Amino acid sequence: MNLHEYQSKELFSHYNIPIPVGFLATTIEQVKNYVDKLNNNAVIKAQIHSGGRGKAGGVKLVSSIDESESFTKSILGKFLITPQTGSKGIKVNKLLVEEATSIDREIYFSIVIDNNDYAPMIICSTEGGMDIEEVSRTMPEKIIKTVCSPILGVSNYKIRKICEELNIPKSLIPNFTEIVNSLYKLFIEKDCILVEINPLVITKEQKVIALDAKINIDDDALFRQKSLKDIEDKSQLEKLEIEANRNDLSYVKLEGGRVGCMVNGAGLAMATMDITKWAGAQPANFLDIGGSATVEKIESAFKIIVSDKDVEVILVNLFAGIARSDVVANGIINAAKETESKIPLVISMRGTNSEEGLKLLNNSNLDITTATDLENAANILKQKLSQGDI
Amino acid sequence: MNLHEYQSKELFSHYNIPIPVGFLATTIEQVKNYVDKLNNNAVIKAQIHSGGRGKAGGVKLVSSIDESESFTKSILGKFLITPQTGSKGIKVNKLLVEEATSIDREIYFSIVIDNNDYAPMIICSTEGGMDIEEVSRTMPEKIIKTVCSPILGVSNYKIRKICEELNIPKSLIPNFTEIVNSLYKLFIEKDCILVEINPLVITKEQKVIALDAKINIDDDALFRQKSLKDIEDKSQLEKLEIEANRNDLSYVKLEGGRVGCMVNGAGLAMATMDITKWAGAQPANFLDIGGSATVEKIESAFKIIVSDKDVEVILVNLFAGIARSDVVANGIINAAKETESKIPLVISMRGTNSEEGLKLLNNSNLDITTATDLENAANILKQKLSQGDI
Amino acid sequence: MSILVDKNTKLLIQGVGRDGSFQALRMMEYGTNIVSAVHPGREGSKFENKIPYFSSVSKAINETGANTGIIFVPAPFAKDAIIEQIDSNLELVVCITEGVPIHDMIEIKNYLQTKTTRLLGPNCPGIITPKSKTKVGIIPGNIVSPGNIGVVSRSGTLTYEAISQLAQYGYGQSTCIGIGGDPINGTSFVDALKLFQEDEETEAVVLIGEIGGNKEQEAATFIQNYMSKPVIANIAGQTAPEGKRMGHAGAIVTGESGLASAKNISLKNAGAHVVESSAYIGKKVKEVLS
Amino acid sequence: MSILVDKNTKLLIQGVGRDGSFQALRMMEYGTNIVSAVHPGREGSKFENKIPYFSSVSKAINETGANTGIIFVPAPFAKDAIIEQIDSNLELVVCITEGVPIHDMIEIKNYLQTKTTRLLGPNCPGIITPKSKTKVGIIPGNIVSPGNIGVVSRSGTLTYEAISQLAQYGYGQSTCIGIGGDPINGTSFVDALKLFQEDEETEAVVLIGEIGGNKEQEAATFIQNYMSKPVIANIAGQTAPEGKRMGHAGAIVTGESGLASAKNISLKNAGAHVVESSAYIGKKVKEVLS
Repeated sequence: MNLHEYQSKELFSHYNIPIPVGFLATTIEQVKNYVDKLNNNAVIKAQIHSGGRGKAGGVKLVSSIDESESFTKSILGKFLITPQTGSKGIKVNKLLVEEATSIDREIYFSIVIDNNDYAPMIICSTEGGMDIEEVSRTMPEKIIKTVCSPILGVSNYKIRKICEELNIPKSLIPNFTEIVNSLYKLFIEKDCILVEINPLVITKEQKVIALDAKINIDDDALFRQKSLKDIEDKSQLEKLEIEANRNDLSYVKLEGGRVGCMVNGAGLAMATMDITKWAGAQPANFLDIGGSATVEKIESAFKIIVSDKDVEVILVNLFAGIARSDVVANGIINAAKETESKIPLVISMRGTNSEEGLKLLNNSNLDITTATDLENAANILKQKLSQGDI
Repeated sequence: MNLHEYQSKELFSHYNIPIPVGFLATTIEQVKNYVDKLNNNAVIKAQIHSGGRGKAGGVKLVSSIDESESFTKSILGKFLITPQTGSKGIKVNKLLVEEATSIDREIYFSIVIDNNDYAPMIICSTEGGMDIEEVSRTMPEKIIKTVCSPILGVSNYKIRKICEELNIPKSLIPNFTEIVNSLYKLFIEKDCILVEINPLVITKEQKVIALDAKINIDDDALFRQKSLKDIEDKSQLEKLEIEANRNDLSYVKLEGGRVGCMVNGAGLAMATMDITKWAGAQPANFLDIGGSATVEKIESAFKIIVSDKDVEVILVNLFAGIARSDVVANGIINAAKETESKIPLVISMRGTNSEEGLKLLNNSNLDITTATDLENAANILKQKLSQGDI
Repeated sequence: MSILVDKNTKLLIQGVGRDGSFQALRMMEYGTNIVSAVHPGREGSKFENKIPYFSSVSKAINETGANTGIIFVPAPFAKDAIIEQIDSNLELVVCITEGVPIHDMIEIKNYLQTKTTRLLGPNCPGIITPKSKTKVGIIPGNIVSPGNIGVVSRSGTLTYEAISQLAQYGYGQSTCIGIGGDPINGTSFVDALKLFQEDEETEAVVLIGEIGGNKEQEAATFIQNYMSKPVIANIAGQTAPEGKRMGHAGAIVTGESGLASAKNISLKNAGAHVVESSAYIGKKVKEVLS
Repeated sequence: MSILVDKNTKLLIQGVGRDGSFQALRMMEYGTNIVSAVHPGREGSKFENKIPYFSSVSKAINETGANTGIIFVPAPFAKDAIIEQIDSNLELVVCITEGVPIHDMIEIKNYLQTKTTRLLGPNCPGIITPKSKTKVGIIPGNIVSPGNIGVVSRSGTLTYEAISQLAQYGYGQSTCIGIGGDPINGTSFVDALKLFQEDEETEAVVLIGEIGGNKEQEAATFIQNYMSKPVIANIAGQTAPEGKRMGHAGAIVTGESGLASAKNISLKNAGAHVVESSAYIGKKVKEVLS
């Protein structure tokens, strides 16, 4: 789950990590009011779940009320398109109005999870304020990676080394050390998979301030991060994604496809995508029903797929382990009848209780072609495509 | 460092561990006022650094203002002698006045450090409110030991097992679990070497409450537990102990002895005690100057020893490693001159810079007999004793 | 022989809710020797009038001599169950539960380093040895058959796919092991390959990877240095758009290694037989072994 | 041969304040090969115009090939220095510092279980091997001499006492090792006995224990099961009044095992030669070896 910049900064504040003075605005009047408060020297930042906002025109330094008004008019309530949003863009509902900062140096700082060492890893660089992937490609020697210890946290000697490599002025080392420790604490306590500050700046007044903030929480841990779960901004998700999340399904919309795919398991989903593409078709979406599944869950999954207007054929690829084929079959049949869907189905159903499941499907009077396996399913799809059935 | 019961309970309160309503009193008027507030149904408890207060008459259940007044008069400002205090007892300066609790069951609960597993260990028993060492001797099967993990803390399954063994009513398990987790957190965060609740009670109203509280903090960690260091009750220590603590010396007063002992290292201290006793003498005290030592520290050590009126001869047993014999010699000479002490010295001085040290001592005109080693020192002592020199 | 589970396996099952009890029955039907069950509040009674319930793992082991554990408890309680089983020194612990928080897995992995138990999973289909009719997990028993192919996979359902393709070409399996799809888990490809290399009954290994991480590259290094048996490898997600989960900083950690193309190259260079389409795994095995 | 340190020891010293620099000079005088020093803010300069300073342990190792570390930094910073040295994979880390918080040692011990470094101390006098003139610690060099007695002790100053008594009776030492007096430390009696048992130059071992804990009992078990060489043992604190530090609950953990009498009995039963008075350690060695 992604947090907005303003939400991340609120968390920073709780952990005593310095941030610029700022206010959240949802109307032009508020923006103007805050810019006035900040002596007409402010930065206005669109709050959407995407990087690359700056280049896309989502961040603006303003030095007058008029300027703030015209910028706000141009962006608030509009869809902002960045390299990460897709062609539709994401709607800007909130703006963060912050005091402008006089920057001396920009540092990149983040904490991620290092799967190889089973530990949090600090990544930092003297090249802050830039696209860090770009830095990693062109100046790999400028990327400093520090593996932490889940037993010990961030040892002080590691922070000393980071300070040395980032060339932090001696007078700021205690301050910087505190920020690193606080960020680490936040990372652990809030079940983060990413905490990123780009840039972390040293101001001309020699203060260390988190100018940006990006936090990503482990979805699997939201059960114990209720306060964060509650602030999730659902307006940033597609309607169908929200519906899927609510039913504990994993839904991914893909652009330009015609095949709606219902599968169980991420690996099989990917294999299904590979096969579909090689058959000459494009998936319109992916709905992974996961392991354990109830009839209700399958019904909801089916309804989500048929709500996608791009879907012309539905490919169900089920290999049941913990899931039960009969349950899945019942869910599909119920939902197809309820929605009166006429979309043809290609279904491969194997594994636990698959005989019962196939029997149910074959007796259902729905437009179903059953496939024996992955290869067969691909061939049926290919055939339907070439026959112009879909 | 020991905390008083009322201080321990204050800490408990910060960690949301339930304690009885109570007030700290230092005057009779306060006690009467609080007993009135508590509807004449209160327990008054002497706040001294010692166990066994109950049996020694330091705890009293009162049901009227008069009763509280007469008990307070009998104890406040007086010395309370318990099996743990020595014959002088400890002065009672503070009384804790608490609401009386209707007890259904008494449980013993503590966390200590298990040196073998390098981990905190929870010790508990259904036999609360009793001397736990007695329980351990007579009913060892009633002692439940649970080793925690420094990596994981107290795993929930361990708490479930404890609840089962203590037969905690099902409705109280969530409550009890929270208390265990809070106590563990306190134990870790406050650098405790002991947290003990005896008894932890289940009241007739089915609440879990810490009726008593004992906390012992690692002296070596006080540098980072400043708030606790600040509340240390120095009135509970001997004057000379305070002086020693202030100079980072380890001082132990022993009753009935005549030999003041200055040594470096706990092992050598114990060996010196063994030798002294076997020579027929009794140590009056022990002053371990530890590893690194400055002239000032040695001066202060010497002054502490000669302030002890029981001391008739001083035995210095130094085997210098990180300490330097010349530094120790200079400290002794300076302090002896300054205090004009006439107490004879038996000095064994070996190790780092011992030649320089012995030279300084021999040129000092003090009443010094130098010994070549431990055995020799013991023989000199024996000789002096038999000659009636001391 | 086989790896990790066989006729000596005495299984303890923890978490006997809807999925756990359903799968316990499937395991028993298949032939697995389930000796005890751990589920809160059921001590004294028996699962299916046969398998005694206990309130704790240690009690269950003391009473029934279980040497292997399987976990079906919900994700919020999975860490505690895993730790309880590890602390009880079971030889093998299989965690089927999906959705275990990654910070929990960090703690578990670090804790495991001080212990002797092997953990398989979480978020995995478990393990099955057809010859001894032992299944610890949820791999459907009717799709496997005794034979000499070892199967190891990050993906549950793709494992079944691979097994069913092997059947089409007449190949049975020595042991099939699903290591689970989470970024941090108990048993790695390398661990499984090591066991298969040492296992007399395994003639060749099918390895099914996925995009993301660099565990397939680690497997490649092991194959190159230590495997004498043929390895047929398939990476799912050849056509997948780049994942977003870890964001940009995450991509720096693994760099390009997460791409299917990078994994294919590593595996090819290590001497593995790479099959690009998941539909032709069985066919490729036939080709390699003929 | 000797144990842990010898002529191949290349020492890094961390914390070169008043005590550290004084002891560094003593070590150099004795013959120890100190190759680098780590002290904040001194990088670029040299200790005694000879030994280069570095800002971090890893740099010091990279530049000078140190394989052993010694720590003199003040107690509040000792944990960090120990971890830094462990993380740099030094073979042996000796921590002289006293007063390290016990909770720090808990973390360090658990961390060590996942690492290969051996820690000696904290609160210990270190180690000295007279034959190769190598001293890593603060044991006075002028009291030891080459020979065949191994010395291991919990107490710093009592170690010196024992060595000096050995000298009186004409015995030199293979290696003397002070494991430190703290309840939780890096190297135990058992670890040291194991090394002495395997060391060709060690003929007999002097073990000096103290009241408290049960490490001497663990040593006794090891002596009984694995030691063929004679062990002469002395426990300090025979006449000490019972300690109070851990209070009552603490006493339950160790029970009676902390008493000198209990330790003496265990050691005697294990076949060790127990000498009750610390003044007669040398005499006892003579008696045993004659």
